Amino acid sequence: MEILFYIFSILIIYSSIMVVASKSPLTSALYLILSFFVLAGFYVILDMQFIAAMQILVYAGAIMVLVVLVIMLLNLEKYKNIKTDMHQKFISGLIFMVLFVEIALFILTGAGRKPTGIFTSEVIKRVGNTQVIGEFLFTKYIFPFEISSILLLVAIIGAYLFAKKRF
Amino acid sequence: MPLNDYLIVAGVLFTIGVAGVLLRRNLIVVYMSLEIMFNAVNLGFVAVSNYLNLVDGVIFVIFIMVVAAAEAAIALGISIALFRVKGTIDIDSFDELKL
Amino acid sequence: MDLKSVITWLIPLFPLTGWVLWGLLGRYIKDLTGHLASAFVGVSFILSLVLFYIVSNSHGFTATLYPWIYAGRLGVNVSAVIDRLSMVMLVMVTGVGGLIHVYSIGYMKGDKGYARYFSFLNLFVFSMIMLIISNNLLLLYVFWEAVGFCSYILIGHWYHKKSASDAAKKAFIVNRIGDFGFSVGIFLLFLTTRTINYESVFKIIPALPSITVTAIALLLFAGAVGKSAQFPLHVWLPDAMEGPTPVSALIHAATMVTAGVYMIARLHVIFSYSPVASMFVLFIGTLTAFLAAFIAASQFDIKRIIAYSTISQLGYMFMAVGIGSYTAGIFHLISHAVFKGLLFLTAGSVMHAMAGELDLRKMGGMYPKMKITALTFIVGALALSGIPPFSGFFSKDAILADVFSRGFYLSWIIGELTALLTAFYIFRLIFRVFFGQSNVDPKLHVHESPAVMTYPMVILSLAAILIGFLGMPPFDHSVFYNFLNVDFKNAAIFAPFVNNASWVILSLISVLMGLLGILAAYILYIRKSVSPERVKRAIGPIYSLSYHKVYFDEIYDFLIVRTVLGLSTFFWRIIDDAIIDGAVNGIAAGFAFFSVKVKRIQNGMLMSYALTFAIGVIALLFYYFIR
Amino acid sequence: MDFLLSHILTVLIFFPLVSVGVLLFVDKNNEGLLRNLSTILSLVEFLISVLLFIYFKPGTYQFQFVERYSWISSFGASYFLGIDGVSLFLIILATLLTTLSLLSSYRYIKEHVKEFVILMLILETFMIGTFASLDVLLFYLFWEFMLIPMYFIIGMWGTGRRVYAAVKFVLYTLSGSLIMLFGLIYIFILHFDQTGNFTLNIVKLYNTRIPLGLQILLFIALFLGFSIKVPVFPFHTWLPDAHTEAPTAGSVILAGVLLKFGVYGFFRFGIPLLPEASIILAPVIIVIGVIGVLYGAFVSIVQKDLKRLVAFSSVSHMGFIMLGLFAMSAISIDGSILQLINHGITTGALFLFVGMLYERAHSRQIADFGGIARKAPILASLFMISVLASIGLPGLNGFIGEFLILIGAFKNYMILTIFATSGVIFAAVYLLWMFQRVMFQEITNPALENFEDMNLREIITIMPLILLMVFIGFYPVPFLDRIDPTVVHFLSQLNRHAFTLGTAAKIKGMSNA
Repeated sequence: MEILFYIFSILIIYSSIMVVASKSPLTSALYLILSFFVLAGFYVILDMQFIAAMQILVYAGAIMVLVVLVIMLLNLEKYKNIKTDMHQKFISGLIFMVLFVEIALFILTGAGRKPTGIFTSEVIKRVGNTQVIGEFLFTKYIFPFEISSILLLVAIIGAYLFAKKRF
Repeated sequence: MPLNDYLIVAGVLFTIGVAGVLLRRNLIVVYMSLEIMFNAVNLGFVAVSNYLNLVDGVIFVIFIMVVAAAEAAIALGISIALFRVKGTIDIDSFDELKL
Repeated sequence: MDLKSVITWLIPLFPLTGWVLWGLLGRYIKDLTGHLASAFVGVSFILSLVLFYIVSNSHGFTATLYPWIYAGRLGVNVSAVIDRLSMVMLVMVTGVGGLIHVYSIGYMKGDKGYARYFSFLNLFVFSMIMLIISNNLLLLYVFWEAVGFCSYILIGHWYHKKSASDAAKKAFIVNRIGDFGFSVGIFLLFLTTRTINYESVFKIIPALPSITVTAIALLLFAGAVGKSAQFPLHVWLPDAMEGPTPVSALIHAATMVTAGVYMIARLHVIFSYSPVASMFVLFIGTLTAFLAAFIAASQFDIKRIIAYSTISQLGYMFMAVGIGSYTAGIFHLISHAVFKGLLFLTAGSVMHAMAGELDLRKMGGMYPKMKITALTFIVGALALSGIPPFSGFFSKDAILADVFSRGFYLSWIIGELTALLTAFYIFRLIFRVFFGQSNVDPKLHVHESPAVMTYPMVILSLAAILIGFLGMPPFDHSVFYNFLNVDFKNAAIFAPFVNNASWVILSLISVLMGLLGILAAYILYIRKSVSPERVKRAIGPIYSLSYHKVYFDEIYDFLIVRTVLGLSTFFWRIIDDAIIDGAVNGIAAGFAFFSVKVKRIQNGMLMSYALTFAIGVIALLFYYFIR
Repeated sequence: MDFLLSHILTVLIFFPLVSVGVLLFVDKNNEGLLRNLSTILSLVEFLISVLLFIYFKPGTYQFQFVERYSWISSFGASYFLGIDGVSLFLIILATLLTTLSLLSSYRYIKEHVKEFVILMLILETFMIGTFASLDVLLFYLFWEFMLIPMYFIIGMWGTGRRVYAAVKFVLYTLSGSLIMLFGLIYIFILHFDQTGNFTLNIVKLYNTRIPLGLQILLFIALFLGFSIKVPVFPFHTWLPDAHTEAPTAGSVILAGVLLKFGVYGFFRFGIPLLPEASIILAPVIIVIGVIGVLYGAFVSIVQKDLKRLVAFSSVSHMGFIMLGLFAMSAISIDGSILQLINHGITTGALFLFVGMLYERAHSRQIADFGGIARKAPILASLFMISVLASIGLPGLNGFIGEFLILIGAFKNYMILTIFATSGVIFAAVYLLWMFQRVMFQEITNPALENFEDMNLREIITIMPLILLMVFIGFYPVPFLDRIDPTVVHFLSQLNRHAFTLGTAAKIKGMSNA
């Protein structure tokens, strides 16, 4: 397990850096897909197979297809040379470092809370990943769930409006 | 694996995402960096949820995915619309918010 | 409610209904309005007579209709006080009012606002009735203003004329100035006595310190000064002659302007417990009586002359109530209502014949063409001049005799001088209108007025002859005195009416003054042995003082109107626009200036926004650590 | 019926919103249906509010029709509604004036009809909500929400410098309200410190004990919020602009209802929360009020624009109301509250008339008018009644209110009351002069030759107000019966709280007056 974790960690960090660093948007997109798959792997080792499946379906499947499609549609390959100036690089780098240090400190100094819930890995395995999530989703979180459907509807209409030729 | 290891990975991912947003001027890449930040947060949620033996964090991840999907549709729609108007997706060329 | 109360409330109900009916239906029933309106007032008159009969054979009473205002410690009912005083007034108002309604049918014929005219004339009668019978100061004040409002509407009846609408506005506002004092008087009264019911007030007044009573009385008197057009608020009444003549007769001679006198008589307890205030009333009355007669002597507008005469006669009434001779004041009020109403009606008849012409200089020699008018006019004039046996003699003489016998000799002398002037100006009017050579525009067809106008004049002139005998001297033994004086029994801090054997001599002096005035007018305008021009030159400045009405309008215009307008403009332009709004807009401009500087941050670059955002996150996390 | 009566305030508050829901389904081009439907729905709302009057028990100061549900329990906010004799009439006034202003807009509002009627109904919800809330948070939310529809009403359908006026209105009132919010929160926290539990229930907050110095500071904070809304003398300059540029319906609601919130705020919050400070600062406020009376009257005299004139006359009238409220005697407060209602009726009617004149002549300048009485006798007569009511002619409503205020205030503030009384003279000057120049004399402006008289719709719009003017003038007892117990209780509370100050004796003297 630990081996898997380290492999995944190195892979996801590498692919994320490549997303940011690649010149070509298409390359970035492909690296992003890779990172999504790796993340799904993380979910599996955290005993959340359902989320892993969702991750691959929604992110790697739906969203990235959309992104790649847009990149193709707009023929963005010819915009490879939108360069970042040094000034910007310097400030971003600085912020990157400071933010990282702060987040790391934040995590390391965070007060350790003890496990409180009843859904240990064993319970989840016994009951079934999907059933546990489904019960929560349709009981305790039913209201946000319904709202999110409205959000999606709005997004569909909004995307349609934006992509239309004339407003 | 201890919780902190997952969180450190999530933190690294998050900062990479931030750096991407700040560094890149290509709108699509900026959007992709945002997705990296989302993913970092998702990872953190699932890890903590696993550690605390709760399911609520996972539910949040689902909602974040919903939002991300909606956001993807809108963001890409806006990109297309902007591209149509400006002929470029260089972020610095979009300064209509200036007063 | 018993029968008496029902009758009491029916009296005002009829004119009130009339107001609503003619106001709503006037345009459909057209010419019938006048007759119906007169009939309504006639019914009120008959009911008043019935009530008069009931009251004169028994005691007065109070009739409550409904509770009106109850707030905190203040409780006011709509209720009526019916006693001999209010009955005398009621009969006079409905009687004279009814006659003037009838007269108006002829006078206002064909007028565009015929229905409106009668509607508001009815409302006026209603308000006047309520003013008379109200049993507390607040209700009195309500109808005090209501009659003022009717007067406003009726003066401005021909509102398309600027002069008429100006006059209406002036009347209302000048009255308001008086009413300002009146209302403060009510406040003070309520503050000290905790009630505004007449009966309760009268019980408490004797116990109050004299300074308070004086203050209350003077403030209330301010209202009377406004309403009864006394100096210095008399300026509205002459202008009010812009209204139709029957209105002048009813409102500005017979009834509304006498409300001030009635109010003092009604509140005689308050006034009689304040010698200072009463002296002041006497002073104002005397001054006004003389001043108005003085101005009247040189005017050329016949209605204005009679208007000044009204002011002057009201001055006499205030002299009477000022010395505590309330019965004499009311008696003069009644007889004045009759003969002054008569004078106005006849003046209206002249106007009617002359197609609205009012200037003395364009008249003359009209006696043969309109005999009824002329004769009734002369009756009225003789009554005004105080020639026996016309009513004015008895009533004015009662006042002057009382003033003399109570020792106010200066007032008496001025009063007698005024009587001389009175006789002079009214006979100057008669001689120049009805006699002498005619200056009438030959195109005008001068004619006698229709019967519907002459009958009221004849009835009033008969009344002007007969009514005086009710106060047959010596006044304190007369029918009227015995009838009415019981209502003033609580007033007695002044000496009662002095039965001075010298009343015969005093009467003779008065009559002599009247005759002298007539003689002077005769010499100047009929015999013409002395030319008026020569007299005018001889008394130069005095004449021009009189001719320009002692410059009151000019002084007020300069002192008050201009000051107020200037101050208003200053407040508006300087304080409001420049200072306050300047400060407000200045703050806004300051923000605008500041934001121009700040808006450079808002450069529209997405990256810089993201950068700021990231720095903010870092700062927040940093704060978390150092906390 | 029982359900309706026990939840009548909720129904009243949300019925307009439901109406908005109905109206949303109407095609925006179907203007006739929109207008008729919105008027009918607001009429239904008005009729429900009349039930309030019918079932209101007079003779008690207790809050009636109380509804209370927990809302945000973590800091004690609740959905707490209830009315007493004061808010009863203000709610009815709001529903009546909304109906009438919708009815009056048939001709005035030609564009964006749907948006207009919807905004009016939303505004109605907020107005009623503000009057009915007994919870500070709920009150404040409704109070601020009111600005939004009003902003759009002025900004979209106004005339001339309407955007300037709208922005000025919102910023002016908002800046005051925020300071007021600060004061209210401070009191809320003080109450927590003293009792250890969070509550926003206004009746409980009344019991907060606050040291005098702090009270005065807090009172100034609250004063700024409320007095801008009133408006009190130096803070009044938004009013003429907003009134002048707003459409008729906006002016009617603004003058008729929105101005009442300031005084209502003092009555419900300012004075009972901070009794000692109110008593100490009362003379100052009365001076300001009297200055407002005279100042508003003076400035009105020289106005050239009809709406500005009426607006400045509002400043004058609101000065009277402030005088009455802070004179703190039962009679004067009764008068103030009654005058609030009267001012809503009278000034509302005046604005309706100015609107009618504007619709016909397309001008508000006094100089452009003259001689209208002959062309439009009905308009002239009814306008005259409203003008006279505003002047305070006895027999009409304005007199009762002014008289009660002045007679009540006379004891403690004799000289100031006399000054205020003289404002009555100036009211006659500016209003009658205006009336003369508009209605009387000959027609000089050729544009007025075809001036139409009022049509049936306009008569129906104006008649309820005219009838109320006469009714209150002659029979104010049904109103005073309901106001008086509330006011007496208000004063007795003030008295109870004022012991610490040693001013109890003073208050006692006041309440006797």
